[in-house]
Amino acid sequence: MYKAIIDVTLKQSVLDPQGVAVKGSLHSLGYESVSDVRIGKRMEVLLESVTLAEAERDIEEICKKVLSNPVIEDFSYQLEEVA
Amino acid sequence: MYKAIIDVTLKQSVLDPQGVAVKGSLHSLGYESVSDVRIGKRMEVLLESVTLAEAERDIEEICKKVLSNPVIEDFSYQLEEVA
Amino acid sequence: MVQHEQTQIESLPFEPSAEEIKKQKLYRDMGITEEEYTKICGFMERLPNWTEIGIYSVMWSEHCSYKNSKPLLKKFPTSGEHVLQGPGEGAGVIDIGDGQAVVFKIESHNHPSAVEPFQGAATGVGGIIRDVFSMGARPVALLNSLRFGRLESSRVRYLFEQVVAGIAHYGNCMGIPTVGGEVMFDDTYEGNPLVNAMCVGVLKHEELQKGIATGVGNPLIYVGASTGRDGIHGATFASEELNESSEEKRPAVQVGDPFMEKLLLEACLEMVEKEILLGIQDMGAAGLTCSSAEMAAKGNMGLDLDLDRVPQRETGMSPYEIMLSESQERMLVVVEQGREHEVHAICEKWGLQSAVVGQVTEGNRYRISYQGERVADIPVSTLVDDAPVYQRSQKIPDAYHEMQKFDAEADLKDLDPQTWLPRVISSVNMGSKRFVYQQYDHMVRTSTAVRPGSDAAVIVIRDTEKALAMTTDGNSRYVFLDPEQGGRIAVAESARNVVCAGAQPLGITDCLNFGSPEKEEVYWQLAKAIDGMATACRELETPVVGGNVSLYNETKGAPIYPTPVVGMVGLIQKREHITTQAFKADGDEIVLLGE
Amino acid sequence: MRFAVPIFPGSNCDIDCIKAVEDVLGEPVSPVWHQESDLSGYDAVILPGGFSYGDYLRSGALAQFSPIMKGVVKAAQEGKLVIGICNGFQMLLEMGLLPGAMLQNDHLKFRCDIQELTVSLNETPFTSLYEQNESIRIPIAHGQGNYFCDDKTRQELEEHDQIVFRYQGENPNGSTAAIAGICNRERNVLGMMPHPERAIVEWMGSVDGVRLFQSMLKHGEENHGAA
Ligand SMILES: Nc1ncnc2c1ncn2[C@@H]1O[C@H](COP(=O)(O)OP(=O)(O)O)[C@@H](O)[C@H]1O
Repeated sequence: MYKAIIDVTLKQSVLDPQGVAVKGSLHSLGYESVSDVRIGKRMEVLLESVTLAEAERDIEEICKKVLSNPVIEDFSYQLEEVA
Repeated sequence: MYKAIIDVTLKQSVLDPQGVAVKGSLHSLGYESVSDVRIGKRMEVLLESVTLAEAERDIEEICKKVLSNPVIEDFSYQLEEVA
Repeated sequence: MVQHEQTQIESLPFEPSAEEIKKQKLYRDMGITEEEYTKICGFMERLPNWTEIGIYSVMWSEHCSYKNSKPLLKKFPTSGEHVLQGPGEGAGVIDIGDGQAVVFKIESHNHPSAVEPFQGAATGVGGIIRDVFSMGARPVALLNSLRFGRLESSRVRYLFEQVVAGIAHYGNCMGIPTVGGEVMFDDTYEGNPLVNAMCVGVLKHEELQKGIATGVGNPLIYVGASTGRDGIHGATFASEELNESSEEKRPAVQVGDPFMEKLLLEACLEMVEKEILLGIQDMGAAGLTCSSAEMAAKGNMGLDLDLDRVPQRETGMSPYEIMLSESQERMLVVVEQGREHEVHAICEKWGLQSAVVGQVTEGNRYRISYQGERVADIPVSTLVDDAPVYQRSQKIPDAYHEMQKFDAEADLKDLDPQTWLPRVISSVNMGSKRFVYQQYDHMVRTSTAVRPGSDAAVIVIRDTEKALAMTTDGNSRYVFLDPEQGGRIAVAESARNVVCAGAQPLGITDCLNFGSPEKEEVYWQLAKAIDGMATACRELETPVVGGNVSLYNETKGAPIYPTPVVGMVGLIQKREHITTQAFKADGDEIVLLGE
Repeated sequence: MRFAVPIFPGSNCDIDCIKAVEDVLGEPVSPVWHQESDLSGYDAVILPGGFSYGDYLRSGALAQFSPIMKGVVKAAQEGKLVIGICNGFQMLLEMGLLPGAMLQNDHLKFRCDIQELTVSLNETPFTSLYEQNESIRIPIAHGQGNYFCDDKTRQELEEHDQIVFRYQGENPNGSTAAIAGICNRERNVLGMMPHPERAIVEWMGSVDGVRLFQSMLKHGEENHGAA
């Protein structure tokens, strides 16, 4: 079995309204040192693939086609074998 | 400057309906090998703190008080100095 | 008229030079034709630099200039006894008595929704809401009109679900009830879905605002979200056919922030209430460029813009990028010199940024400075009033003659209603749309007297006995079969819906979703549909007080069915006159009216 | 009885709540900007629905840090009536004035409809004018109304009779034990997802929200002088 940890984040040039709002709240709570907040998604996918290569091919495809929209998001992932 | 990468995930005991839905659609797209999907948040916070210890104290507090809700979520973070 | 020296202003070092733009015909990538380029050089009396040509390209795009549709739109009746504002401002305004007026407009966001359905649809809603509150009105309701391919396709299901979720997200968060609309599925929209959103607002006559820059020396103030690199050339994108590379036109899609817009709405309405504003305009399509140039042109004034003062979200943005960005949730306002602080104070209360970014000047120059340098200097009127207008040629499609021969009576005569009626009723186009409107908060503001699911929705106006009925309608199959007749039917259907709610129709707004106007057959469809709609509007005394044109709705070279969508608003004088669709009681008589 | 309706950036049912108090009770009601922190001049607080701070991060989460929440906590401690409706309920959970947390609806979609509810507790200052176990119809409109708490908390809620409203029929969001509204043990703080302010006139589709406001007034009048 393989476990993929996938990060999907908004592209740098795309506005992150959540991040902006959270940063504002942190400032008003007195955390003045916070200079930027960006909020993305972190997904954990378990795959019962037979080989690492298979798992990798699937995850790459899934990230591109389902878990992110390349128009506004970037993704990256780590894949490892698990018990 | 310090950068914290924070993962906030639903506790294992809490059902993740979004993960369930994504798993379902992956199956219907033919990715039968996917046996579990869980969706959480990944946040990036930049801090202009002077010392690592300061940054760490702030991030720990921020995670507990603001970025996660202990009733349903767990958090973890990594902190590093950046240029 | 102030004398003006035509000295060349060069592009910035990292941009193509004016000479290169000319030699390599770089303007063509921005959608400017040879003739248009020549015309621009004539107006400027020199070669335009990178920023300047970019500004012309968006101002002269179909989306901003209506260059292909203007001659046809003239056929619409636009005035009437109760019309306070016809086409030409953010939205149309019609008097409803007692010093109040209703404001409404429909707009498309088709192409962004095709590549990023959730955000594309959401920002479409955001844009139309700004159009209404920039008139000084409190938005009271939202409607929409959606077209997709058939639900058998997983891509279509994804588009459909995400579009609906995006519309719901923006409207729900703003606290404006989404009370009506329509959804249709047909193969013709497979690659090019249609997302049209309509907003209705209410104001007191004295609160009516205009997008105009007046008074030499008055400041132009930027209010709202900061400017980023998103949506550059969105207006041009909307005026092009969708193709494989559309997905890669990344910056043309923005992420909407309804929370920011809610704050912007409240801040702007507070400025209206405190009578601070001389002019206000939303930065929508073509952003800062279009809003500021139109305000100046309407006021017959010039404008000096200082881009260093524009709030920016990203570093190192060029003048071209700042001018063409379509970042959402931004407004431009003009106030009397000396009242800047009143704007700043209101914005501060609502947690919004505001900055003086320019000044109204005498004459006709649209001048932009950046890092202390002048980077553009254009005669204002040439951006707006002198935009090209095309009389396209028309041709009747061959299929039309074929279809005219069709004899409905003969063809349908032998069909057995027992078998066919259930099939018709069970089609997804006829079926309940509860799945959709359950996702829209249609009761917030506690004024919704007729919820989605009846003919027209009804919103009561607080502190009066009055109510407004509203609907969006259009059946593109009819229009495809016979554009003129189809156009008439669209208006008549919306009028029937409004009347069935107990209202007197007041007027319409329309969104014309068509294929490429450069195709003679498509242009003919557009012309005929407008003829038909205009006839019906005259007959029913429902003037067209605003609308939107969305052309180039094609995929792989095939245009969609011609799809005019009509948004109609009607007035109910007394709440007790509100009627709904449902049967009421056992034993009530059923009467069939009409032919 | 003097009502306060705190307004947060992004609140959008504030006016509806104010109108409801005016129209149903005719009692004085004031909007209070979130930057204020003193609510001592009021007898009851209504935390309105909407999307405070855009509902970013978690619904109701960022509002808990507004200055006005000091006043809300104080009012609750003093035994004044505090009701949180929809986003207001989410805030009460985030602040810990009520136990549990809110998750996304299990079907992942926003849901707006007129919903059948059971009044499972009428011995509260908010529900005294309803019958015990009465069926009522009140609109809902939320994307995150899936109330969650662990088994222990749920048992405690049941033991101490804190579940005030339950959804009838199909659960519209997947909430634990079909919970639509709960109160604290003292019963002066109520959180509910449905919107009583949207059910006060016939043309709204239901008038079942009226008695909630009337119950509050009744409580206020009965306790007047005793305080
Ligand atoms: N199909 C149409 N029917 C009537 N009026 C229209 C139509 N399309 C556009 N208009 C009007 O033409 C004007 C175009 O002005 P513009 O400032 O470009 O508006 P927009 O906000 O759509 O960019 C608007 O007032 C609009 O209402």
